[in-house]
Amino acid sequence: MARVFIPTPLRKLVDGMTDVRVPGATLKELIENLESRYPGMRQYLMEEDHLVPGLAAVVDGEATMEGLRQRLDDETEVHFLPAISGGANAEASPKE
Amino acid sequence: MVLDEVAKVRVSTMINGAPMELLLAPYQSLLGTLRDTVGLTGTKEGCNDGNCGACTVNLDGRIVDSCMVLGVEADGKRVETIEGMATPEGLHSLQQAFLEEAALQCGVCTPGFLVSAKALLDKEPRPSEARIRLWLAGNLCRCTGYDKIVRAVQRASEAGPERS
Amino acid sequence: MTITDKPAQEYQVIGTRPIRPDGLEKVTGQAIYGADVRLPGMVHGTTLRSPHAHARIISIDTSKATAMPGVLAVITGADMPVAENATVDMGEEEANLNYASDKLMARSKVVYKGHPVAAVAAWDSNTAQEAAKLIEVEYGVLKPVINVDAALAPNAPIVHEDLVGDDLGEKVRSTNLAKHFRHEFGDVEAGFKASSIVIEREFNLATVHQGYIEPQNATALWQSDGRVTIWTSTQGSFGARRATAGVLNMSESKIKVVPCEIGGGFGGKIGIYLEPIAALLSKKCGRPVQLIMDRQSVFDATGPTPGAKVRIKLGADDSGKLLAGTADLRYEAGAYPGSAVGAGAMCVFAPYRIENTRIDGYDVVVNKPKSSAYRAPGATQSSYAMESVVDEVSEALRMDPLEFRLRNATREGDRRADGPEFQRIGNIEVQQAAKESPHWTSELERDGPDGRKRGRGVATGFWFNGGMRSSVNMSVNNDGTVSLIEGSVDIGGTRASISMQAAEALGLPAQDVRPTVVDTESVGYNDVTGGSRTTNASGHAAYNAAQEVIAKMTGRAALLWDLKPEDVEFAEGVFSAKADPELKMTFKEVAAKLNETGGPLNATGSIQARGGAGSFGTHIVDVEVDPDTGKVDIVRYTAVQDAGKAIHPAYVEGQMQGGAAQGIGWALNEEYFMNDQGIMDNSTFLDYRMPTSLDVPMIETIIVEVPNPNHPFGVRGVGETSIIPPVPAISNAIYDALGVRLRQTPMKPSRVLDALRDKQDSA
Amino acid sequence: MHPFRYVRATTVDEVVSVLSEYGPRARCLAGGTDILAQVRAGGYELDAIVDIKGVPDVMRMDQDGHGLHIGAAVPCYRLYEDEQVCSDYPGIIDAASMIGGIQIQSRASLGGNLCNASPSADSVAPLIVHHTTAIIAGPDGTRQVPVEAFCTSPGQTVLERGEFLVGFRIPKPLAWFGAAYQRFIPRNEMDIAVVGVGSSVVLDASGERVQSARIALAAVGPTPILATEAGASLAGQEATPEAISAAAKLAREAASPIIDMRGTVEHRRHLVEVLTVRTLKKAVQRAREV
Repeated sequence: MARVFIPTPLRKLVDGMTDVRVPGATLKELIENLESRYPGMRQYLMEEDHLVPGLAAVVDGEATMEGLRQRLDDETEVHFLPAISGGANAEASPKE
Repeated sequence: MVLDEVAKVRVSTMINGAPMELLLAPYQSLLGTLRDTVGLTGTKEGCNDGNCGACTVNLDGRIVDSCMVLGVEADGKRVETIEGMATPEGLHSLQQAFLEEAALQCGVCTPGFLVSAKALLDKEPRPSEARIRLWLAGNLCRCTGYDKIVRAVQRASEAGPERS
Repeated sequence: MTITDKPAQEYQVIGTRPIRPDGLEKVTGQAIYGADVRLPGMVHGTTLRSPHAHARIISIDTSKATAMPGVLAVITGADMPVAENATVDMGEEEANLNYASDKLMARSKVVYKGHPVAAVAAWDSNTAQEAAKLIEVEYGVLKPVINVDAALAPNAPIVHEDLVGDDLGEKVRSTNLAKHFRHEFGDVEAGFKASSIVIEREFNLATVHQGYIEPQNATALWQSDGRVTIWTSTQGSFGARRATAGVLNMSESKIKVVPCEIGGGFGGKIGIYLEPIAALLSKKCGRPVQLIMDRQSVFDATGPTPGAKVRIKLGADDSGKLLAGTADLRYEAGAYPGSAVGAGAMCVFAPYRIENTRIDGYDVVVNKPKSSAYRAPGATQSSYAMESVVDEVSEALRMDPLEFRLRNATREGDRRADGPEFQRIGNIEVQQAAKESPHWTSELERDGPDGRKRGRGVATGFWFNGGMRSSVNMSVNNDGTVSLIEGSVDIGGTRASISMQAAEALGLPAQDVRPTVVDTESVGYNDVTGGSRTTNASGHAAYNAAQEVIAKMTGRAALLWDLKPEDVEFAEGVFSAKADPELKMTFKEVAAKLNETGGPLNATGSIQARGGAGSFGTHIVDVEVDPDTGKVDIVRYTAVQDAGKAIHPAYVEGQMQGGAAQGIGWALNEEYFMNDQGIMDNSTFLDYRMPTSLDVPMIETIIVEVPNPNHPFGVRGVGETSIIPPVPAISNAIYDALGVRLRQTPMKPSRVLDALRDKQDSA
Repeated sequence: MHPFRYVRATTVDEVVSVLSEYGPRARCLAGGTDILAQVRAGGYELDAIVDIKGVPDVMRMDQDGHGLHIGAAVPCYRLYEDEQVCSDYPGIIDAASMIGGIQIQSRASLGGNLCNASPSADSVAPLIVHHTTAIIAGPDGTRQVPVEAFCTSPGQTVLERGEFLVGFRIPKPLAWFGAAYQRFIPRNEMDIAVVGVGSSVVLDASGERVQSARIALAAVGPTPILATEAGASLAGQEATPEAISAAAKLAREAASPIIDMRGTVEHRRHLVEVLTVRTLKKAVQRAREV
């Protein structure tokens, strides 16, 4: 099961834990599983079929370029972090 | 006054050794003249108000910001630009030194620096570091921190024919 | 100086300093930058920009401009297509196209001074500019908000009525707060309680600009079949294509972006400003249209780096161990959401192991130009505060500041305060190298001439190395040279660093690999040149292509010798038969036989690269301060940085020196001097005051090489880290010289004098 | 840029005639370093520009027994490349070699600097302390105005319709004369003075006592300021640090600075005092060297 670090504002949904173990072969499955265990989580992480704007999923230290399709394995560590340059501009490249 | 009412002015000038007859709008800068009328785009525009030196050319033996000179003022004068710096025999020693010292990154300020530095070395073949920095203070570079530019000018000065 | 943590591998090309492939064109004036593009029938455009920072557009009348002789087309916000889909997937993040479009050309409201409201194309640029003056715009002027405090105050004017803010996951309306996020680990209150020293300070930073010498430009040709070609100065041709397509609401495949030589970017040329406007003008007048920004518009209306207010609190015990830290980062996004505060939060504590941390980040909309990336975006702001407080804590503990940093330094396996674990990093190696450097170990003469005082300061910074997507094509010429086709725009020398990696892999001399940067239809997808990723990722793509070339060439050699490919090996540029060492051919010899052994030989390298673990840098600076005038001069400077592996050391040094010089400007003089109407008063190079050659000394460099395990040659990106340490290092040096701490940038002479006066008054 | 006509004048009368015809919509072009930037930035519109560099009088630079004549359009470099001018007029040389960078100094002139009438002009304060007279030509012939009376407010001068500045007359320095100009800028070059101070002294034959002194200030009022009381305070005094310091305090009183992007009121007042001390010391030192 992947180890998921919960963004600080959402920790209230997981009894204040910083991280939880959740199964999921893909990021999408992982978020669905998070939602079923901790209802209310999904809306902060995904919209329709993509991550919410301005959010980056960092998988094993690397911001994923594959979005919700990102494959995960048991050793994977997932973080949800603010995208580097924020989310609402068309220049859109996350890093300088 | 609409544009048509201002008569263009006939200008005879010498650019990089080539005599030219130009018909110029009086308000056109020498920079605009070189880039748009003559087609020599090696001289760059960085600020258009005389504060970056990217448009430096040599006018009758003195370096000037060509954005701060009218094209019509070149009448009867010699203009030398970056395009006139190398000869069929090869690069000027400063050009070679800039390459060898990695004295350029984006390169947009480079023509101005080379034209400025050449005027310095023509006048003072072995300038001190302080003198080089003072002479080049009218040329802004945002990429290099000037270190390698100063070293390149030093290298070219030492490599010059006046060395011995 | 280069310090390697293990014996240098035997490289033939990597680590040497060949002349860059694009150098000749740049020293002779032949290189074609965006503004140098000349097309048959090309006409010239200009934009009309708002004189107000915040106003409703009541009406625009373009009739007089349209009627002016020589005018070919006039457009306003009404001509901008309405985006069908408001957001577009940009890979790692998404873009709000309505904001993106609105930023380029206002429709109903201007939200920053210099906001375009109309554009004109005419036979020549002077006619276009005169025509633009004839456009009549009626504004209903609104009160602007120009800093985070004003923007977050109760009853503040609201920049975007439709903005829905995100305050720790809760939606908020009628706000200028675009986002408030938090990272928290451990128990900071307990950490501070256990600390024997706790210091909390607040810092303010003015907005500053990248200051690239070449203004933005775009030349567009809208053809009758609906295809558009755009020549422009951009850090990412594919990103510019996608953004332009999004704003114009058309398919990307209809747009070709030709990246010209780029006269500096530093992050400021990732976004688009003129491309869609040039395209729409071209569509309207049926000719190629060129737009070139003037310098004032570059300052007023392109993306500077955010002004910010930063609060840091640190606690440490008597042994010098950091126990707790909090950071409150409030960054100005500019006129639309999306500052670099996220990255500021990721970097602020990165050099330090601290068990108990809390970071609050605020992205705040104000009536200034939309901020964009500037070299390690967001990190300089937060690190200025952090590194200054670290200096204070180490002083209070009577510890050498580098010793204190080493005592608390992060290493592989430690977590950043935003969560992810560090891979192999060179933090300790860099700080150790700084500590042992000729500069740090030298004695500082504390008294300068004429009563001037000297001081020494040090600071450390961290920035990421991007991976992301890159593609190259490679073809072998029959003389044994290799053409390398790249899609990564070259700003600071990446044609050199990428082609050298290809040459190393192929066993060829550097000059035998000839790189060319091409347009978006001539090579596979490439992400932006930025994020310190290009030498890493595009270099890795070139390495991969080289492996394919070698495999194919091995097959050709095998064919010539009537052997199986697996019976042929390749080393150092020579193919040889495993069974018969006498049977060998050089790369050149095999290349000469290509057309007899199956024809042309091409390869591609495409990669979604992993990043490096990031690059640490430590800078040491000696300042000399005139206590009578407050003027600070930099008299000695050393930059130490981990490059993983320096491909072309001269250009690695160049990145370190250039970043240091930009940081010196940021520290001492550069600022957006805004009046209370939100107008920048100093929008010229004269009054913006970037460093000249007389304002910086020679900048000593120490390259540390701790290889990046994700890259075949160990490369780490080096482009950005160097701008982070200068601001705090200079602040710390001023303190060392005068005994006053400056907590606001720029640390200009009047502020230095004010601080001295305050110190005297309180004494 | 609003289109303008270009007239290349070769005589004073020609210049006067064009300026009379166009009035404020025509200006003289010397080095162009201010006028072209201002026209381009939309500061004002012109219908004609008169290039005066073909007029021999405005390009002269010659000395006689009475002093130096500098044409209004003589570029800065001609001053600092002339050894005699350098040794006789050090305050003016200080300014000529710090205006802009080398490129600007190839074109910029003292005349242009004065006619631009910016309070921060570097060459005006030293011209004042060198007792310089401006020579003006106009429809009614020529007239002379002391440089300290030339500027009337920012961008405004005593020039009437049809008039232009032909050049300067600078008296030959007396024995034991010394002058200096310094400015404060945040960078080391390519900047506009936050404050500038020019000082000159005439010492008695002992080289110890000040016979007379002049102090002029830049960038601390609507026009360059001749700090009369500050200069007068030194007359008859020995050139001691105390006397210099007292004069500097009076100079500070004479300043009426504003706050803008280049400096604050308090910083500027403070700098007037600092630079007055420094330039007076330098002027005294130079007076003793001659």
